[in-house]
Order: sequence, then C-alpha cells, then structure tokens
Amino acid sequence: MNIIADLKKVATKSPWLYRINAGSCNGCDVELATTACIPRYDVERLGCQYCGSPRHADIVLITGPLTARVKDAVLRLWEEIPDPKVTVAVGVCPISGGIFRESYAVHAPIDRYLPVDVNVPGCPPRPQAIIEGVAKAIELWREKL
Amino acid sequence: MTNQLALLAAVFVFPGGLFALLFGLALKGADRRVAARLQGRVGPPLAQPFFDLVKLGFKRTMVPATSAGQTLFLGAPLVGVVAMLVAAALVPIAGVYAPQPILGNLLVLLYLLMVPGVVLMVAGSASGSPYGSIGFSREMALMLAYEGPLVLVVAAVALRTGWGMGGTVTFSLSEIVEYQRTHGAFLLDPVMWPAVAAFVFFYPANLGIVPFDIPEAETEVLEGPLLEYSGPALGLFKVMSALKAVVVLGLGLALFFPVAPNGIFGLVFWLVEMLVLMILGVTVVRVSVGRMRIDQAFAFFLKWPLLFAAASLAVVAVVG
Amino acid sequence: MTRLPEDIESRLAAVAPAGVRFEKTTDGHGTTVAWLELADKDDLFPVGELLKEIGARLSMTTASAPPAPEEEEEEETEAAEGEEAAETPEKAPKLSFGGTALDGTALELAYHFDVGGDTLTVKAHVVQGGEIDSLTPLFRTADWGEREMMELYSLTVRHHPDPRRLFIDQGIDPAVFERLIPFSTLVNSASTKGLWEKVLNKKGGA
Amino acid sequence: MSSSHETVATPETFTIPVGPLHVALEEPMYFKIDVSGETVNAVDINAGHVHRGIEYLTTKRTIFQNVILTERICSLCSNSHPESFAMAAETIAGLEVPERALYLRVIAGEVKRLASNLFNVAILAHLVGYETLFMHVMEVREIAQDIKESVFGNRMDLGAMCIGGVRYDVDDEIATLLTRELDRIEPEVDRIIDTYRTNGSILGRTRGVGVLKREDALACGVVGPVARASGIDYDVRMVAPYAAYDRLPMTVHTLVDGDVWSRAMIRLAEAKTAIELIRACLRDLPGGPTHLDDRPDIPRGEAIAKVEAPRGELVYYLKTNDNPEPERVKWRVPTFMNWDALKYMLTGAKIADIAIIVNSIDPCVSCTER
Amino acid sequence: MNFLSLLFRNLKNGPSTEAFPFGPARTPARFRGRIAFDAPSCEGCKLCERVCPANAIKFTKSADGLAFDCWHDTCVFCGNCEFYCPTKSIRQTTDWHLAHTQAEKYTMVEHGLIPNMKCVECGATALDTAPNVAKVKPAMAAEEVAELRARCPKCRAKFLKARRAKP
Repeated sequence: MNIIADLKKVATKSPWLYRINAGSCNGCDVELATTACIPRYDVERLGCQYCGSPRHADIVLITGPLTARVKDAVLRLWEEIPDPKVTVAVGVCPISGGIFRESYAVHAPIDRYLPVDVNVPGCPPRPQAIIEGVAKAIELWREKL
Repeated sequence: MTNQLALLAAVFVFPGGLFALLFGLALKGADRRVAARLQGRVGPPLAQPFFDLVKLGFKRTMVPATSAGQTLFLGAPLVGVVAMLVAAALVPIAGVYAPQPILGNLLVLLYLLMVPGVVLMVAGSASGSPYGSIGFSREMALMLAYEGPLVLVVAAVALRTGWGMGGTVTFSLSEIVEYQRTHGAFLLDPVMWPAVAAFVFFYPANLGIVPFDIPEAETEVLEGPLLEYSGPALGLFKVMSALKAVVVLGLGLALFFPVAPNGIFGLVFWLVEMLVLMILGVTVVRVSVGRMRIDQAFAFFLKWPLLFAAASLAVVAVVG
Repeated sequence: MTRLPEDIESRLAAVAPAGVRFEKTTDGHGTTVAWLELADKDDLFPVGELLKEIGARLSMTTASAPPAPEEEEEEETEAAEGEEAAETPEKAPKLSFGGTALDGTALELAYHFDVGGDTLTVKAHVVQGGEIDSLTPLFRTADWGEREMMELYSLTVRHHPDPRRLFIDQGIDPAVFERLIPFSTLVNSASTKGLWEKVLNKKGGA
Repeated sequence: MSSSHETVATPETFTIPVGPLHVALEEPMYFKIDVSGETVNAVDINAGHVHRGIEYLTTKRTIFQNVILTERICSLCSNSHPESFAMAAETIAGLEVPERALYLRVIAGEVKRLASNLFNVAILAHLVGYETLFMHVMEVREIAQDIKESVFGNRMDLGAMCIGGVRYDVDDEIATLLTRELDRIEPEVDRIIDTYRTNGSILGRTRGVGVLKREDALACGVVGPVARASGIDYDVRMVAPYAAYDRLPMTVHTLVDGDVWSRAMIRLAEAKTAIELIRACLRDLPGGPTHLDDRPDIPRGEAIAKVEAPRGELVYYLKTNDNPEPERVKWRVPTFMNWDALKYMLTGAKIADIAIIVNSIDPCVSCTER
Repeated sequence: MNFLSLLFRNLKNGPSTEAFPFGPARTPARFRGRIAFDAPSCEGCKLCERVCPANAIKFTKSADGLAFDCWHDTCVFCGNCEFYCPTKSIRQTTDWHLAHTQAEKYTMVEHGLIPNMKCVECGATALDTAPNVAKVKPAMAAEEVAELRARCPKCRAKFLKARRAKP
C-alpha cells in the first residue's frame, strides 16, 4: 500500500493542463497561454504541460461565461477528460458571469452545469494568480487520485 | 537453456527492457531540460518523463465511441512496445554487448523500426477521428520519404563493411561494429560522410520532432494519432517512444561511431555518447527550427537526404 | 480613397425621388460626418448604387427600434401633478421623416458608409416585420450586417443570399431586441439575485 | 476533435471540423472545411460561439458602466472600444477633452497595439511549431505587459478611458519607467523584425501563403494590417485623425504581396511605430487636467466615432435619449470585415496552413460576435 | 543565424523564470486588485453601486445600519468605484491572492458597515456617514467635522446653514 501512496505522490508531479474557452473575451485565455508557455512563468517546473487533447488532461482550466452556443460543446468536452480531474474556473466570468451575467446568451455561473473545484477571480487574473490556482488544484487532485 | 535465459534477459532487462526504458526516459528528461535552458527557462526535473508515466498509470483509459475496435485501438501501442523491446536488444553496444545472431540482424532491425510508424497509423485510423486520419496519411507520407534514404544508407554501410571484410555484404550489426573497432569508425572515413549526412536527417524524422513532427503537430491536427488515447494506453506510447529514442540513437552509434573501451567503462562511454547525440542531434535541432509542411518535408527528403544517401552508396561502390 | 464629394447632397437627392434629409458636419481635422435620412426605404438601393460609384465602403449597419415615445409616461406623471390631464388629446404618434409611425413598432435602419475617412450614414425606416432590399449585390460587406439585423429584429431582407442566423444560437427566441419587457424571463437576471442571496447568507453564517 | 466527428464523404474528400474548441485557435470558432487530401476546397464559417449579447447589455447599463462593459468585449483591443465609445459620447455632449488626456489616450492605445501585435506574431511562430521563437516573442511582450501593469494596473484591461478624458496620469516616476522599459523593448523588437525577415522556417511557411489580392481586399472591405498588407493605404489615425495623432509623427506601413508574411511584417512595423509614438507623446506631453469634471451629462443625440484598433478600423455608433442608459450602441470591429476575406485566403490552401492563415487576420472572435 | 545567438544568450544568461511560486512575486504599486472599503470615511452616496458595471457592489439596509458588500467573484477590478468615489473610501489594493476553493466561493466578500447612530441634536436614528464637506467654504476644521458628523442629515443641514450665517 505504501508503494501505491508513494507512486501517487510521484504522479502529482505531472499535472497536465487543458484549457476550455467557454466564450471568453480572450483576456484570461491570453493570460493562460502566457502562464503556460513562456519562460518567465515556466509552469513546466511544476511538471505541468499543456496538452492538445482533452483525453490527456488532469487539470482543466475553463474561461468565459459559457455562452448559449458553446455550452453543449464545452460540457461534452469536459466529459471527455478522463477521471480523476480537477476543474478550475479562471476569471470572474465562469465563476459568476461577471460583467455579462444578465445577458440572454450567457449561462454562467458554470458550476450550475459541472462541478468546479477551484476559482481564480480576476479580469483577467494575472499569471501569478493563475499559478496559485493551479497549485491549489494540484493539492485537490492529489486527494482525488 | 542458458542461451534462452540470456535472450530473455537481453530483451527485458539489458540492454532492452528495463534498462532501455529507464535510459530512454532519462534521455527524454535531459532533452526537455536542455531545451528549456536553451529557451531561457528552468524546465522540468530530469525525472519528469518518469513522473508522467506513473501519472498515466493512475488515469482511466477511454475508448472513443468512434473507435474502429477496442482490440485494435488498445492492441496497437502494445505491439509497438514489444517491437521496440526486441529492437533494443538488437542494438550492439560497442565493447559491452553484442546481440545474439538468433535475434536477427540489421534488416530485422530496419523492419522493427518501421513498426512504431505503422502503429501510429493504425492507432490514428482506429481512433476514428478525422484528425487521426490526417495523421495517418501524413505519417505514411513521411515514412515513405525517410525510409528510402535510410535503406540506401544502411546498404552503403553493409557494403563497406562486407567488402572491407572480404565478403560481399553483411547485415550483422555485430560485425559492422567489430569492423569499425579494428579499422576505424565510419564517422572519420570521408567515404562514408555522405551516408552520415543522410542519416542525420533521418533522426528528427524518425523520432518525430520539429521540423518533422508533422503527423503529431499539435496546432494543426491536435496530436494526430494520439489524440484519442488516454491513461495507460497513452503511457504505452510514451514507453514506445522512449525505447525508440534509445534504439535509433544506438543504431546511429553502431553504424558510424562504435568506439569505446571494453567493460563498464565502455557502457559509461556509450551512455555519455548517447546523451551527447540526443542533445546535439535532437534537442538543439528542435529548439532552433520551425515545423515544415508535409509537402515541403516530402520534397525535402526526396532532395537532400536521398541525394546524400544515393551518393554514399555510389561512393562506396566506386571506392570499394 | 476620395473623400465625400462637395455635390453629394444634390446627387443623393436626385437618386432618391421620395425625398431626403441631409446634414453634415466637418471637424477640426477636416473629417466629415454626414447623415442622410430617406423618406422612402425603397430608395435605399439606388442610393447604394450612387455611393458605390463614388467609391464608398459599407462599413457598418445598425438596426434599432426607437422606443415608444416616453412623453406618454411623463405626461401621465405630469398629469397627476397638474390637472390638465383631461385636456391632453390622444396625440397622433410622432412620425419619422417619410411618415413611419414612431410608436415603438418602427425600425430605424442605419447604413454607415466610409468614404476615404469621411462617414455617411444613410437611414431608412421600416415597420416592424417589414422588408428591405439587400445591399449585398453592391457591397459584399452587407452580408453579415444584414443577417445580424434579421436575427435581432423581425425584419426581412429581400434577396439576401444567405439569410441564416449569424451569431445567435437557435435555442434563443427570434428578434431578441424586440422583446423588451418579457425579456426578463429569458434573461437570467434571476441569477444575479440568487447569487447575491448566497453571498449575503454565507457572510451572515460565517 | 470533441465536436462532432462528422466525416468522410468519399475516400478522396473529407470534411474536417475545425473547432469550435480547437487548440490552435485562441477562441472558439467553427469552420467546416472540405479538403481533398491536404488541400482545402471550400470553407464554411459558423459563428456565434462567443456571442454574449453585449449590444443588448449596453442598453441596460448606464453610459459610465458601458465604458467598462465595452472594454470587456475583447481583452486584446480593450483600449480601443472604450476610447471609441467615449469619443462618441463626447461628440454627442460636445465635450472638449483636455489636451493632456488626448496624449495619454495615444499612449494607452499604442501600448495595447504593441502588445497585441507582438502577441499575434508570437502565435504565428507557435503555429509554425517554432516554440523557441514563440517563447522569445512572448517574453519580449512581457515588457509591454509590465508597462501595462505598472502604469494602468492590469495586464489586459487598462481601464484608462473615461468619458471626458482618461483615468490615469503619467507622473515623473511613470515617465521614467516608460522610457526605461521602451529602451529595453525597442532593440528586442528590432531583432524580432530581423528574425521574421530572414528566418527560413518562418519564410518557408508564410511567404506566398494565404494571399489576398488587392482587388479582393477592396471587395471584402478589409481593414487594418490585413488591408495594408494587400496594398491598401488606409489607417484611421491618418485619414480621420483623433486624439493627438495629427500632432505626432505617424507612419503608415504598406506592403503589396498580401500574404501571411506581409501581414506579420506590417504588424511588426506598427509595433515599432507604436514605440516611437509613445516616445513622442512622452516628449510632448502637455500639462493640465487628465479628465473633465466628475460625470458629464450626455444629452439626447447620436454620433459616430472611429479609431484604429490594433486589428484595424473600429467604428462605434451611439444613440442616446433622455435615460442614463443609451438607446442603442452598435460597433463594428475590424475582424467583422476581415473574416469574410478568409474565404479567399483559405481556398486552395493546405490543411497545415489553415491555422496560420486564420491567425494572419488576427481574428478577434470575441469582438466580432460580441 | 541571429536565432542561434538567441539560444546562446539564453544559455549564457540563465533562465529568466521568476521565483514565484517558490519565492515572492513582484507587484506594481498601481496594481488593481482586491477592493478595500473604509466605512468611517464613506458618505453613503452609493455612487459606487451605480457605476459598478458588474453588479459587484451591494448596499443593504439592516437594523444595524447600511451594509456594504463587494463580491470579488463578480468584480471585474475595473476601478470605476475608486475613480468616481468622492471620498476614496473604496480603494483597490494590490492584493491579487484571490484564488480559492469552491467551498469559499460565497465568502470572497469585502464587507463594511456604516452603523446607525443617534443624532446628538434631535436624537433621531441616522447613519453614521462621513459628512460631505469637500466643497464647504471656508474649509472645516477636524473638530467641526466631528461635530457635524454626530448629527442626522437634517440637523447637518441646519448646522451648515447656521455656520454660513456666522460672519
């Protein structure tokens, strides 16, 4: 049993990230790209890696207020991510709808449709805040494994 | 009996199997670390590929609804791993390990080296995703492009060794290694330089790195054939790719530079050589160029590598 | 990239026989902003042809539904204060230039043209549920703008090559901009209320 | 991917869905692309995934709230929207914006342009699979991001505009910081321009790819760098000057080839010009207030205002009545015009180039679909 | 070629990666982060509630007084509230450590209370808001402001009128 626990500890050093844009204004997305890809923040230090396929993901970062047209695609995509996974809502839009909440075309908050684990408010949150959110997500993920 | 045990050991423990896997993962880790440094980043820990593999073990494997068949979908990576295990046992380590003839020779190795490509093609088509299909056709085009020059290069080496030893051709890697250990490495032999040049292009294409990572290009076809794989099945691909790195690099060393002392120092020397080769031949290349388009890559291979490869064969044939 | 010609007003009047109302201002940088109101919406196409000829580019189309005059409401409150309520006759609805009733059921379509940096806005009035000619044969760029007008308001653009919805999801009722009052059911403003209840409760509990 | 795996008509031709959630596209958009082998036959664009109904929301918010709401239409052009909106409101009210504010508006706009253009060319490198170059350009862009965070307080949404002026000021300390950071970023931008001009990997994937001929560009009415790369000499800052642009050393860059590479080079040249403009503003910055008194009244009226956003001409139409909320706000973003031109650019292209070509118009879907 | 020089430069200069999250992160002084509310200086004009585009600020009347709440999970950190606040009672701090787990979602609130008080003059219950004295001439001394503050709105008006009447 101990070996399993040790291996799990090892496994949490490899959280792969996947981002879903649920109709965001780009702000959070650009910041996510910045956080994930550039030397200044280098999340690869934490073993994080951006993946192109939802099936490879462990931590899913959702941005945007969940627009009517993208809703089904987002929910289907989220289903395709194999368990155990941790969901992080990035920016105020998915968390509460933010500035767009009262629109006819917006379905936020996103936790009405799928379980969210971590919220990172901001408009957009700065990369360091996103890293903090990811760190929180990794902790939760360890428990889920 | 002992012979069979030794055979099993060669495939599963050393130099194939466990050893090749761990070393392959370490090579990948080194590649990522060095790439990060070249890009001005800290980069992941050396053991990151190992962590990734463990992680994948804990995840669930999902078989897509569009998949052509579960057996094919899950069997493909397994075949690839087995092929690479055998291939790893086929690569001699100068002064340390010579594969038993019963396992096969250079020709068998060439065939085995095609397996990962074929596996990716099968995986791509079995996943039933349109991106997988595009990945399939790209992988096929790329294999067509790079296998030609490779065969010519191998033929040149086989001829050079065979004639040097007074015979016709030899496809025994052990003999090729031994010949060079007594007559000097082909890397230092001007007659073989075109072959070396052609082989250099083969590396990135076969290992699927930029500029030839076309079948798996994340930004074009997502991850192509691997798109639909998850969990342990994806892990098998990672294992396959780690083993393949060892095989391909080891093959290069065996073909052109099998220079090393005997025994444990030989092994250390070999490991260092492999590392240097990985960094110079793979890491530096992939951080300093962009991706080609499949038609550009195809045209490219039909030009320079093929030219070099053909030249190498011609030169060897003329010089004798 | 020529700018708005000097004689534009007379040329426009010539192609729009039902009548036009033209206005223009030029700012300190020499940039002109002109407004043209058409008496008859069917003059839009010939006006478009003229503008095409002078090298204009259709840069934007706006549809809007001017609300029913608020005077009524205001008068009611005024009436409550003063005592002239009885005297106020039922006023005839205000008319737009060209005679469309501005009682909240008319649409105002504005076509904004760019002429080398100057802007000319052509306005046409259409009743709700009415029709207007598509400008797509003249300006390729009219395509999306007109599709957008159709999905936001009950309006038909005649001869549009691709009258599908543009941005708004099929799951959302048509003519969203016209449902000004029953909209609250469609809009999730209930969501705001619910969220605030949770916020205030949590805080109280904590 | 995830989205419908509708496929395979005949063995020769495929229909591949690109999007709506595709890793190569920053934003959800959905193309259906008919291909034979690796060549594109036809493209169908299906829009609306980022439609948030903002035009509707603007009529439910006051004009002062709308300055921020329009900023959230898109974070990459997030300065141009409120600027244009504020200009329209100021035109209606006949407000005279203080001179200092006009220069400060230029600074905010050009900092955004610098960062936005660098982001686009960085993504180009990413799509070409040139990760190191991508990281390098993004790293250089971080200097611009630092400027934004230090001067305005946020890395994307500056919150610089208000009706009647700007909300921020440049004091000596900030001016020094700006000069220092510009001194850092300028040589890097020069080097990036050099790289894009000469690098084989970039040239091989972008020259002659996604060509938009001048006559097609005119028919589509494209704007911004896309138009200027196809030889159309149109820049709002020049033809209909606003803010302080008529007093600054403006250069309009044009190229004639109309390919992906030309568009990238135009953007880089404009990034360089942006640096020069900010320097000129800092040099000439007049004194005085940065904004008018608290909250000016906006009477009934209508106005048009346009600015040159990083992606091209951005037009705002504002109509007010006696309510604090506007009666109608309508805007047309550059991508709304440029998107149509993709049909010309993509036909006959290779699958591998789809993302590169789409990126070359610097599509701003969230702007377009609102 | 100049590209290889970049790789070389990267090797020579070492990684440019920031220490965060293993070390501190730089935060500029003008950073627009978490909202902070200072109830004692608030005039209770509720302008912030009206200019907030995201509906993140809410004033609620209760038996204790006037409560201010700003929910950070919907705040867009635009700074309109601070910009328009006449007394700058509402400020954006440089704090950006806002990431939180789902369980804490509804507790991400900046709360403040403008308490009720009894008017020293008439004894009526009134909100203890800061008096609006910015435009009062001649400027008021601190003691005078405190005196004014202790009164209800009606008595404040009387107080100011009486003050103006003074020579």
